[in-house]
Amino acid sequence: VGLAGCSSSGGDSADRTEQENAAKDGASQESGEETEILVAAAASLEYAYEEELIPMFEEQNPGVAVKGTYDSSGKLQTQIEEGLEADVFMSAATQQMDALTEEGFIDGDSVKDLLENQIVLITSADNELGLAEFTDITKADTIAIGDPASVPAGQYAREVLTNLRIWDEVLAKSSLGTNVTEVLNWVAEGSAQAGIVYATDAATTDKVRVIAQAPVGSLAEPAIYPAGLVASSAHQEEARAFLDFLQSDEAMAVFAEYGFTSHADA
Amino acid sequence: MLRADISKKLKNFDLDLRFEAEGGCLGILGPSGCGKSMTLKAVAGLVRPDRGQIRRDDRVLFDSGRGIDLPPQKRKVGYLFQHYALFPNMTVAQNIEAGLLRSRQDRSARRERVEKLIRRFRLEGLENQYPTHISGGQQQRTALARIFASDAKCILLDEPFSAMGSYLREEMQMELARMIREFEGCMVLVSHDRDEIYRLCGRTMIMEKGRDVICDQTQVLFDQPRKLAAARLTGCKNISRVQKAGDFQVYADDWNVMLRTGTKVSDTVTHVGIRAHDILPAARGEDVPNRIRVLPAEKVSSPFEWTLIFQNRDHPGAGIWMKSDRSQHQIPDEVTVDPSKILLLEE
Amino acid sequence: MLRADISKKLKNFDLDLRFEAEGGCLGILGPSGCGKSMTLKAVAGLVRPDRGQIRRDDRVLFDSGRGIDLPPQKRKVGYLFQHYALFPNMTVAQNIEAGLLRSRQDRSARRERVEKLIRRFRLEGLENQYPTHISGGQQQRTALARIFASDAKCILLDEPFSAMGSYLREEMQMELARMIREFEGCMVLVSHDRDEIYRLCGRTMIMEKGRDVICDQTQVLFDQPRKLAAARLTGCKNISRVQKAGDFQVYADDWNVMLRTGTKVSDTVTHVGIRAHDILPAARGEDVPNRIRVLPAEKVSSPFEWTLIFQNRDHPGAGIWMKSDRSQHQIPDEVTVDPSKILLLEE
Amino acid sequence: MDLSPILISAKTAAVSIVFTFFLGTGAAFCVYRMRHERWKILWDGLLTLPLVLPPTVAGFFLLYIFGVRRPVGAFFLEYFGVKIAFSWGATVLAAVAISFPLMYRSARGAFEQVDRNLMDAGRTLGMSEWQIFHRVLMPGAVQGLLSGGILAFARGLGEFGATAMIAGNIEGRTRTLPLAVYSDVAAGNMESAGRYVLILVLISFIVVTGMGYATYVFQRFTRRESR
Amino acid sequence: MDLSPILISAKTAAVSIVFTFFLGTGAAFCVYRMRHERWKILWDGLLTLPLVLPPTVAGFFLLYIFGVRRPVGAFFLEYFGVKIAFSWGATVLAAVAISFPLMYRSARGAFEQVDRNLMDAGRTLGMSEWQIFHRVLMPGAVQGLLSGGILAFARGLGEFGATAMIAGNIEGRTRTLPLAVYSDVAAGNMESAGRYVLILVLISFIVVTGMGYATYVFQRFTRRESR
Ligand SMILES: Nc1ncnc2c1ncn2[C@@H]1O[C@H](COP(=O)(O)OP(=O)(O)OP(=O)(O)O)[C@@H](O)[C@H]1O
Ligand SMILES: Nc1ncnc2c1ncn2[C@@H]1O[C@H](COP(=O)(O)OP(=O)(O)OP(=O)(O)O)[C@@H](O)[C@H]1O
Ligand code: MOO
Ligand SMILES: [Mg+2]
Ligand SMILES: [Mg+2]
Repeated sequence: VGLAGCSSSGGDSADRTEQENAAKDGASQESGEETEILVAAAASLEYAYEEELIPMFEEQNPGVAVKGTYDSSGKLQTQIEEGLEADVFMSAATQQMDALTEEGFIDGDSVKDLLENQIVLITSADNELGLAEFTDITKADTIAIGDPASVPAGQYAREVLTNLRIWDEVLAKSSLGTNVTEVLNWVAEGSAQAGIVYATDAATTDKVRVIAQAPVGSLAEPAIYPAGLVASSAHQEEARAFLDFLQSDEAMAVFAEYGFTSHADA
Repeated sequence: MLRADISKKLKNFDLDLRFEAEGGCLGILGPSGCGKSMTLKAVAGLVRPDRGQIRRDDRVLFDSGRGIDLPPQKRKVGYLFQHYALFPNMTVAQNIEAGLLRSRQDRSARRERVEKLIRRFRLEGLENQYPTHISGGQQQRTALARIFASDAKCILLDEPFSAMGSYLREEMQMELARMIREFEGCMVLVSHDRDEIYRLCGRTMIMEKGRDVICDQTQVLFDQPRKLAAARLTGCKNISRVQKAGDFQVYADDWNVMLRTGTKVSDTVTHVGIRAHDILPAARGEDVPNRIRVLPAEKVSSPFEWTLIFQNRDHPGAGIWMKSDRSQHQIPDEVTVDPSKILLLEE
Repeated sequence: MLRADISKKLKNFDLDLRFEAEGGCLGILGPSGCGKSMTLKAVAGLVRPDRGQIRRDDRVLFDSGRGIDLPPQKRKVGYLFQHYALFPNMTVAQNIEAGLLRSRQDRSARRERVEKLIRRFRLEGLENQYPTHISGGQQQRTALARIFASDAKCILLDEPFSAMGSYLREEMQMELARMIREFEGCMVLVSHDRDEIYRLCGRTMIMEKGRDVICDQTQVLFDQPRKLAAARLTGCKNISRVQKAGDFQVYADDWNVMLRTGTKVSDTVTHVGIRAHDILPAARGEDVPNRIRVLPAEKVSSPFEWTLIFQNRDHPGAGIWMKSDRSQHQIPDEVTVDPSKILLLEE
Repeated sequence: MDLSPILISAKTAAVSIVFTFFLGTGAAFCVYRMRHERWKILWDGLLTLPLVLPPTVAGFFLLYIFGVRRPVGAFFLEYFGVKIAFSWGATVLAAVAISFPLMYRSARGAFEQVDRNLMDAGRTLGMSEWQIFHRVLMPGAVQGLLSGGILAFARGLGEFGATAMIAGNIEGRTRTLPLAVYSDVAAGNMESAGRYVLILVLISFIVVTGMGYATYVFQRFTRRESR
Repeated sequence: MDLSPILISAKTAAVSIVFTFFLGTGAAFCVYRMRHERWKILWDGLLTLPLVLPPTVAGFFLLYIFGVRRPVGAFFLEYFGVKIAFSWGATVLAAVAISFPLMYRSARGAFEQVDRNLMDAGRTLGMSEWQIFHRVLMPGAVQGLLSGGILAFARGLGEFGATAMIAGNIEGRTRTLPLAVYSDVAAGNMESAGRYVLILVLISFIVVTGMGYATYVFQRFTRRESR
């Protein structure tokens, strides 16, 4: 089964996988055993996955259990390199996915750029600095951004700010978070006056206010969430089914609910 | 003057005693674990009795009825601990100075006082030594100097010599005797060593399992212990349960002999005691009372003393100890005891 | 038979001595910290001498020259520690059994052996007690039983009585004396208590600062110490530096008196000693040698003994100790010493 | 509320304390037996070092040692067929690595204060070194060892950084309580996080005070009478 | 290589160990002085608890207490004009909070083994409780306190999770060595990370063995002669 074949509608593929499962793993299903696949996903995806997508998929595919492990994409990359037996990997940036593909850990043909996320400037809900647009970030005394060395949101923030020619100025008063949660909490608690995160992160709490999106053109490429199959996966069929499910309309609707936009739409 | 009447529940038994010490030194003699240290600690304010009263001169130190319980700092009661409890991180001089911290004197006055005490207790040259680097005797003197520095009105000594060999002990006792004579307040000395008590204390209290068995002038107590515990603790080696056999006669169960006594045997007498020094060899044929034929004995000698242990030849039973001067070298076949030397004891 | 010739560098001084023990019990008498415990530990294999040789019977336990150094487990040398070193987490029976673990006997054989030892050392009824809950004497018996269980061919006793009051000590010494008589191997007893050594040991070695000062039959040593250290340690209270004043005459610097001696004074004599018991009151006018007029004295009494300390009235100097029987009650004005009782000592 | 983190954490803490205890005690014993004070001090320094590494970084190092492609990891996989990284075993590995120094130092102190005369007594009685170890030294050090065990247990129970790195954060498999707490706190689910924290704290509190009480009872039983 | 993390870490470790030492010792003293064994065990349990919280989670709690919008943080800001979060002080705060239990437990043990007779002796000599504390108890416990101080120091030097949360990661201000190491390791700059780790380990090693040596010398000086 080629990758192209999988790009049909999610419902279809889900059905087909279900049938295949029933056929192949009949024996194990009777004895009550389930096939288990592991999805390694960027931390920002955890809630969409755990609360909606995984239960939805499991309901449609009896006999398949999905486990998730969530962390910063960079850490997950290292972990996959060191033998994490994930079946599906979904990164918050193309960089990690490209690296893994190059090293042969990811089946390059399976990689799909699924989602897009927006880079936004936030302040805490009650901040009175009067920021209005993205470049106003320089007005803040302390700024929170992800560490560009390991946090994808930080890499995008650096790109945006570099293009806006204020990177050095911002870096000088920045605290570099080791993950997005840290950045978000710093802003929410007022430790930092402003910060740069994904729109989806900003949506998880009402303690921060979104000031502006990254200006059009400040990013050479949008912030893309690619997903792909891990080459060494022992459950290729089920993993592929999950990957297909992620592309289905209902899955996309869920992602949208959590603030993501479909890459295809953008 | 010190007067105490206290009771306190302990793990194995209850402490429940009263005593009085007036000038001089009161000895408390008792076996290991009978509550001697506890008693002193109660007086010093380091443990709290459950009930009772403690007064020093005209100050009430503790009174459970009136809810008075002075902290140790205010009792002016010095306590010489069983192993001196010198502060190991302080030099001799600093240890002594610790006793002066209560009086808010300035440094130079304190230093002068310390120097005086160092001279008085003959610790010259050791001022800057740490306690672990001086001998047992020097440690004791340091501990005493520290107590004197603290201006105590009453001094409690808890087995002051238990940590030294006989080599040092005698010298130290002499020294303490001098100190006791010079000290105006009252002193209490606790020990399980009768010699110590005998040498140093005018009055003695015998303790057993938390209770005061008897209290009297030391001399009287050693001569006429009256109580079984007192006889044992004052070093009487030969003790036997007896049955009254007449007004001046008892049968000693442990040795299987009939003994004549010097004093009238009252009905409360349960034991007799005979000091090892009071057992004398009986010359053959001589007519003496309380003659006992004995079996060949174990023999041990110390530099100026001989100890023999024998059994009744006719009815072997418990051992009978005899001690005598080195000058005598014959092991006797028969021994005798003067009836007046037979101690009548109550349980 | 035990023969040792060892030397080892210590912190303050060097250990460097040789001795031999053959049957019976060898006493080692020395002041605190002179290296007594070190010596025993070297024999037991617990510390390693820098140089020397140690043999037990015909086995070489240690020989620095030949590179032999048996581990303590193989030496069959029992060691009674200063505070017994009973295992606090084991009962009396388990402690004794610990000495049997070497011999690969089965459980029931071991248990039988333990029971035998418990009876032999009169520990019946205490089998399941922990060491902290039994008396000092019982602890000692347990420690000894443990050593006997281990089938030691030679037993080293390190101040076996230092932890008990005089109340217990005498009984314990008697018991040990019996044990020594029954034991076939050789024994070494270390102490700083002369009475102990005197009572228990046939031969005695005097130690000072890591060296063997003198070694002889105990009786001889106590009668004629010959060395200053030996005199001091055997309990001679009166010691003075002297200057030779004639073949039978010395001048005692510390007391400022001229003394006649019983034996000829050799040139190596530096001190004299007089035992306190050898100082006798001199009747007025009586013609005795070595008469000293004395100043009013300090007086201390113990149950069967009197101690007086006085000074030379004519030329006050160091104190002179005199001990006498309780029967005598007069403080003398003059005292005398028989010339034969004057001990000539070398430094 | 998902109960699996509780089970996983309990299992991890229970198993890891066993390893930590024996490894820490063993290391402490080896150092204790060394002859020269200098070596002891040096090893003390070395074995305390893991404490100074941030757990996450320690986790990286562990991953570089036990990853399936790394020598040690590959060895285990090949000869024992066990994959260490990202399995439940890895949570144990992380907890052991991080809490080891605490156990080590406590055990060292505990051994140091056992009366050496007791051990010498054992030797003269012919007891083998092993008998001396488990019949004399261990019982004498038991209090200090327990106290160290408590410290190590608590630290292991709360271990997060290294665990996340080498074991991952896989629900039902390697997500321990601390990871669950972290996830919830990060998502702002303070209520659920609070519940997890409460359980974490409760387990630890029960174990710590329970051990404290046991030690107290034990002490009363064998303590030398106060003189 | 950027040297500022070294300086910051050194300063933080040096200052925080002072606070940890006094707070841990103080808390241990208070518990030590309690009359009832039950209370002691309870407090022991409570004060050991912070150890069981993953540092990052502890960091959250600190942030919720000392954040500028939270009561304590606001109080400090208003009355003292100090902003705690994101300041260098916060690195100290985090290190103190995380290493406190180690210091506390060591100090408790150290106090417990001081001969109570010495303190009673002080009392009968009329020394005030304060004099007894600093002239008798403290010197008697000094070895245990030093050993606890070493543990706490090492733990504080390596503290990462809570520090990042409350102090942030601002270069030249709050970026400590562990943060720098993490950043490099996460980015795969293993060489630079290695250098930082080396420095971290070196500082800790020098301090730990230095203290070990000092304790050894001290011991030789005051130890009771072996009998
Ligand atoms: N804190 C305590 N609470 C309850 N009982 C105690 C306490 N401390 C000691 N005891 C018990 O009190 C009894 C008396 O102890 P104490 O120390 O007064 O004996 P002692 O006569 O001084 O003995 P020794 O001659 O051995 O010094 C002992 O049986 C002991 O077990
Ligand atoms: N491990 C050691 N290394 C070097 N010197 C030591 C060592 N242990 C003890 N010493 C020193 O060796 C000397 C002799 O000690 P030892 O214990 O043998 O004395 P002792 O004669 O048994 O004294 P005591 O009568 O007090 O038991 C002491 O001065 C002591 O300071
Ligand atoms: O210091 Mo950590 O990496 O949060 O356990
Ligand atoms: Mg006592
Ligand atoms: Mg010794």
